[in-house]
Amino acid sequence: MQIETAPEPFSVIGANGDVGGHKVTLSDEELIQCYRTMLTVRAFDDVCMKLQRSGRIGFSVPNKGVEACQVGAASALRQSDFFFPSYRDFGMALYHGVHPVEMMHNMFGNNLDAARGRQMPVHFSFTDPIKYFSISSPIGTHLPQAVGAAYAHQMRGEDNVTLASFGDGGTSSLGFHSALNFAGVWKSPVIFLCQNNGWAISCPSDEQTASDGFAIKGAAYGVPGVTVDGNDVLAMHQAVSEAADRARRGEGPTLIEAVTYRMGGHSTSDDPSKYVPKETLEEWAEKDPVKRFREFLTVRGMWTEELESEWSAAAYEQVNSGAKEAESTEGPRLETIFSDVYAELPQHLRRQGEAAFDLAKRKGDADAGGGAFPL
Amino acid sequence: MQIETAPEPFSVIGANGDVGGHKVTLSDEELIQCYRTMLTVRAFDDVCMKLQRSGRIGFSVPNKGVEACQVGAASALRQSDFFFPSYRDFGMALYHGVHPVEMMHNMFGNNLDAARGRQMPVHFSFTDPIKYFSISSPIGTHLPQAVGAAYAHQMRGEDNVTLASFGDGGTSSLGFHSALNFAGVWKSPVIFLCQNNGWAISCPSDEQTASDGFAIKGAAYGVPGVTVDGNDVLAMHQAVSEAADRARRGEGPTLIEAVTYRMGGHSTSDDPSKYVPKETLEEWAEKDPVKRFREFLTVRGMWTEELESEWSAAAYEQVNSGAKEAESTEGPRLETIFSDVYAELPQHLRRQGEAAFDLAKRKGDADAGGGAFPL
Amino acid sequence: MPTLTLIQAVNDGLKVSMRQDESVLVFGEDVGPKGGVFLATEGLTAEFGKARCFDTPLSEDGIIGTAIGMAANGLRPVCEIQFQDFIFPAFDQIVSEAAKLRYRSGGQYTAPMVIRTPYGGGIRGGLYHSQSGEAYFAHTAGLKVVIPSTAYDAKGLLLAAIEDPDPVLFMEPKALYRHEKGEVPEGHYTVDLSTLRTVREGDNVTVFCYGSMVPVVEKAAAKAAEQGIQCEVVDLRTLLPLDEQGVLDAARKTGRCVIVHEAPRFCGYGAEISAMIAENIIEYMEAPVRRVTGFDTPFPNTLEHHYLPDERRVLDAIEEVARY
Amino acid sequence: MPTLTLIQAVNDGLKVSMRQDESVLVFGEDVGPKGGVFLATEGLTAEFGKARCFDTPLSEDGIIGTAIGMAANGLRPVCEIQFQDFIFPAFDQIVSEAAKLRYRSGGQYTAPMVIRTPYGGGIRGGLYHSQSGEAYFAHTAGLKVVIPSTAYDAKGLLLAAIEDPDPVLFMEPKALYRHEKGEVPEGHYTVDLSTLRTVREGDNVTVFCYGSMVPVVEKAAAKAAEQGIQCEVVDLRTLLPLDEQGVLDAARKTGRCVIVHEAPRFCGYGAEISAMIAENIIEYMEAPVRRVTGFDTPFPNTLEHHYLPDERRVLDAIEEVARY
Ligand SMILES: Cc1ncc(C[n+]2csc(CCOP(=O)(O)OP(=O)(O)O)c2C)c(N)n1
Ligand SMILES: Cc1ncc(C[n+]2csc(CCOP(=O)(O)OP(=O)(O)O)c2C)c(N)n1
Ligand SMILES: [Mg+2]
Ligand SMILES: [Mg+2]
Repeated sequence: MQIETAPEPFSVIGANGDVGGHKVTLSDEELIQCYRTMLTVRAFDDVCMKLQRSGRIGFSVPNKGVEACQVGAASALRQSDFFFPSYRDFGMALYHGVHPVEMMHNMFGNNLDAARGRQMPVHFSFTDPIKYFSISSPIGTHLPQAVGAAYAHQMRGEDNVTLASFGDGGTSSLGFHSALNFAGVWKSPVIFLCQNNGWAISCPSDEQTASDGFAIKGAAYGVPGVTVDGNDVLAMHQAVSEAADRARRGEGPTLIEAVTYRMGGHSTSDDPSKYVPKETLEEWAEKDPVKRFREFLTVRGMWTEELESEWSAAAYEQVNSGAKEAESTEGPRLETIFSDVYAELPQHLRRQGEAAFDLAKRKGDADAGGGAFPL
Repeated sequence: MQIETAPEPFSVIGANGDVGGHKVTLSDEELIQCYRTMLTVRAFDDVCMKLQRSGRIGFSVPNKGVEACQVGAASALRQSDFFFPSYRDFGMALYHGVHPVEMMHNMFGNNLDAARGRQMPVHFSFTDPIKYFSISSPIGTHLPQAVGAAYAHQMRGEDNVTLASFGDGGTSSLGFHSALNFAGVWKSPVIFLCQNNGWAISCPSDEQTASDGFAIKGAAYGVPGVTVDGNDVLAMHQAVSEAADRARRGEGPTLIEAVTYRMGGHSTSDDPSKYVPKETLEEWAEKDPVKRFREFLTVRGMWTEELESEWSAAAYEQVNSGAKEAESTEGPRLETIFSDVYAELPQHLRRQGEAAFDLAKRKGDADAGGGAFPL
Repeated sequence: MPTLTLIQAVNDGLKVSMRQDESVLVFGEDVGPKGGVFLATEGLTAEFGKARCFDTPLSEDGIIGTAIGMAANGLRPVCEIQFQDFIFPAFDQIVSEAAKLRYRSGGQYTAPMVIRTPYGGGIRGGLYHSQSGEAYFAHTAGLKVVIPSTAYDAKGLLLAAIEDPDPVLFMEPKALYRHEKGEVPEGHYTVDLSTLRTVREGDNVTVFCYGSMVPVVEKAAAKAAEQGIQCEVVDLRTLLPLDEQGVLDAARKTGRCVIVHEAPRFCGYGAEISAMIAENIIEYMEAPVRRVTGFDTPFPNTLEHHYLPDERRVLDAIEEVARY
Repeated sequence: MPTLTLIQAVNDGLKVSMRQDESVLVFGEDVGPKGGVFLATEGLTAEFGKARCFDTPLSEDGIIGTAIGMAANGLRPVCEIQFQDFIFPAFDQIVSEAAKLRYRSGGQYTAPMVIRTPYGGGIRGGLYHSQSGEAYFAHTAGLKVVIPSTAYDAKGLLLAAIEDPDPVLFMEPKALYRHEKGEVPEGHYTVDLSTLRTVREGDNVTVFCYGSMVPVVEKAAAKAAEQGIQCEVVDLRTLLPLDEQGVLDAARKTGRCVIVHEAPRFCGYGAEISAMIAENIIEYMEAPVRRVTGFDTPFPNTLEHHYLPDERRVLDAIEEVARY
């Protein structure tokens, strides 16, 4: 085998929105859906940052700058496919029709959150309209799980694919190694999407590994690797489409490195000014994925200032009303500490729950509600 | 970067013992030392198998077929270098002057074993005349440790290198991934020696990974990879010498895949006839590393039947007398269960040790010796 | 009814399960053509094909990580970790992932799966082929921990574990693989998880044990009976979730308790049983609650017979609490 | 003497150690220029250079694995695991390797190293930024487990840990990082490992605690005193090897014991303390031995205030055993 990493990441949208000889396979409707989803990601991100700064939610993870990776990838997949996202993948859910209010329930950790507020914000879990696997904080653990889920598809003869999304830092995790190795041997229908956004918190991607980029890591597992311009939504769409086609044809997994940049801090707890060089940030601001896509749409005659205002207002309206609704939704009840540990409540958890319930009532705590321990 | 795996493993000794244009850098004395060490490995292996079959030791690990990897590698390194061996590396210790009796103390798990019989057989540990790191059963854990040891050499400005030896199966371990990644980033003076002997117990190496051989895995970490004929002791010597030179010059780690074959079972607990194809075994018997080296020596006029008998008899004599001595050495004393858990014996272990001691004496057990608990 | 060894019962349980539910599959290192290093999976690849019983690369993280994904996507994986000592590379997948998936997704995603693994000493395996790590897992909410001690229970508990909606760590006492034999019904049956087994009834001393220590305790109890000390011997079988009420009832019955396991004492599983007693029924105790356990050291090889609790050590403790 | 927060004391301890011993080095994720996510390592790269304080790739296995090799080859690594929740990928390196190296090599190779890691709840970190995993490690022979609760102890114990010949897991109560302040001597001093700290003396009830629970217990004890219940409050500080005699003496002093930790109860560290009492001095106990702990569930986010033992829960237990 002979491996070459592309000297330049694969891209479709060129200077001034031109696609050169590339064919655009998305319909106009889909193109608009991509763009509007990117705007919604941006609105969601922006609103969450403000909610966090004003103390109304505890935490968020900036998604600014990586919208094209998320949305381009999602647009290449079907609702019956299985997503194993990272915490920085708002757009994958939004593209496929998860309503911002559902995500806001999680951001506020209320009782309508799938996880009943047990997880930190940005740790979503959805089953409808897409299988968007419950996000976990430990880096890389979901990667072999994605391979396992794909095995179930293979065994049942379904042609669904599994998308596993992770960061440059994630490639150093144990899960990356076992997942790619198993997927290579099993020829798993999995797309490994490495979003190289320049940083793992404060560790720059070139101190994360000495390899020549991240796509080349596929060679260690017999998994083809491709490098894609992650700020180009159409390039992302095409790369993921091709990988999905290969996977559905039974030809196995692909590793995609999407080269992009994290335009905010790692999270709301992080101060990136301590380590991110200002010039690099400015350079990447020029390459903004929304702007890039807008240029393309403009060339196509699909974008105007008026449309932008309308779409943006609609996005903010959806997100803000979602936030409002989530904020006014009641918090999780005390019994949610004890439920869902097992399918059935065991003896010892019943006793602990009853004791907690009695104490909360004695303290006049509203979380306990009235009556007896309901489990 | 452009990566190519050698279409054919690098080899030196050709048909009929000819080295073609290759230069032999080992002195005649060293060549003989290599050969005699290989004979000693074979004798040690043979004797251990017999000791196990007759129930005098509990376990062994066949080393037959992989002698050239061990000895070729060891011959390229200095006594001040640091070895992180696997359980199938008898020859590395023997080449550098560890006496068979020292190894036999471990095989018998007696009181002169460095580990006082706490470990299973073949889990050696030596500090003199070489640093041969204590072998552990979990696969791959020693690899990041080797990188850490190398960091200490770097930090102190010493030009020692570290050799980390492991199998084809070991490349799937977590330790492999973290070790190569850290070594790539740190430019560690480490030689990663992957002995691809065809099997990880019953898993053939081509089901271990879908990559095109094992050397290519280095590409994932920016670590150059080379493929070497592992049954050719001179090729092994040269590859490891070059890697060591690079490392000493501060140019970082190398991954060497040594292509060889395990000519016995995985261990004395394994029945390879259930899964190893007979034809493959016969093919590899033809490529026997001792025979191969012998042909080279013969061409050089350094080998005769008489010398062989003499050397072989000496090897057996050393090994057999070592076994005899080890077998008649007393077993570990009861207190060795409690010592070396910590540098100092804590309260609770003193109490447990005293109780165990009292019980053993009550039962008339000799392991306790006389008197009070001596710790 | 056929008489099977404990390991044959495991093998039979796997076959019964795979025959009746095609979503059940078995994988791990060397479980395919070789049939596993202890032959627990012998014949499975031949009967069910390579898609349902196969070898994996050498990565416990990969084995358990992929099993979680399979389970979350409708399969019922039963994976094997060759020795419990080698489960630690997958500790993160077990503790952070399998155990917490239902909780963190509000039941949207779950991990109904079984991890089978041989544990314990007695085969001269030294530090890394002898450990008893049950306490690491029993401290992990969301996980179930099951340890059989008879052939009958091995099959019945294994089938119950495979059918359970939650992840189960199924630890098999390798010392009993071939030494423990018993009648095992053909076909399908289950033994309920979280139920105790009373091995022997008695009014003087209650002995709690599980897995490999059960036969040791039985022998000690028989010796104790010769001296007129009647032991209630309880095999815990499911360590998590434990039938705590059953444990307390059995402890209260005699007011004199001994707990036996081969794992190290400090923060071992026995501590929980003892603490439970001290917390709930201390007023019924007529003697110290004694633990007979492995020492707080790594597991030694040559001297494993001193390390492992034997009949003598158990009997000493029984006599001591009986006479207290 | 300067007044420092607990985290400043940690930072100071690292600096003092690195100044006096050039074999000490600090590494982990984001510990370099960023100074760690909690700023424990702030200023170290600037003062000691990149070779002695640096960031690593995202691999806990790599961090701890390389630390073992450094330690075995003459360095004194002090590595950081960003949150204790993320230590599990390195569980194998800790349990199989660091803890067993001295034993398995008869002392030929050893691993004198420190693993620092913040643990526990109170910062709204949910499932994976809040866990208290001490019991997993305290069950591991060969390891030392240390948890400070004051700024003074944080520095003194850390220096002792770095100078210790064995591997030490140093768990820092992140809830106290900025809330706990105290006078901390400049320069070098140590607090001996395996010694207890009597936080408060009293004759009625003994309360054992450590880390983040110490201030909670102190407040509850103050409230109890208002009712005439005098508590002996003991901060365990070193969980392994524990000063068992000291624990038993303190327990016997009052005959009424409460154990408090935020980790889950089942097989938690408190079980060992309780079992030790039930095994050795049950005849002195005048009340059940009560545990006040986190629940046997994963760690919830929104409701963490219910999960964490608070003053009220501790006081309830104190009152109950006092009045028993
Ligand atoms: C196993 C583990 N170690 C450490 C952390 C702490 N941590 C959270 S995110 C992160 C960096 C991840 O970087 P990358 O994979 O590039 O993803 P990005 O945040 O850039 O999207 C780290 C170190 C973690 N969550 N899990
Ligand atoms: C982490 C771990 N998992 C499983 C095992 C059981 N085991 C021992 S050796 C071995 C195969 C190793 O194969 P390879 O690395 O190729 O080395 P070889 O035995 O061929 O020299 C396995 C699976 C182990 N020792 N450690
Ligand atoms: Mg990143
Ligand atoms: Mg091999």
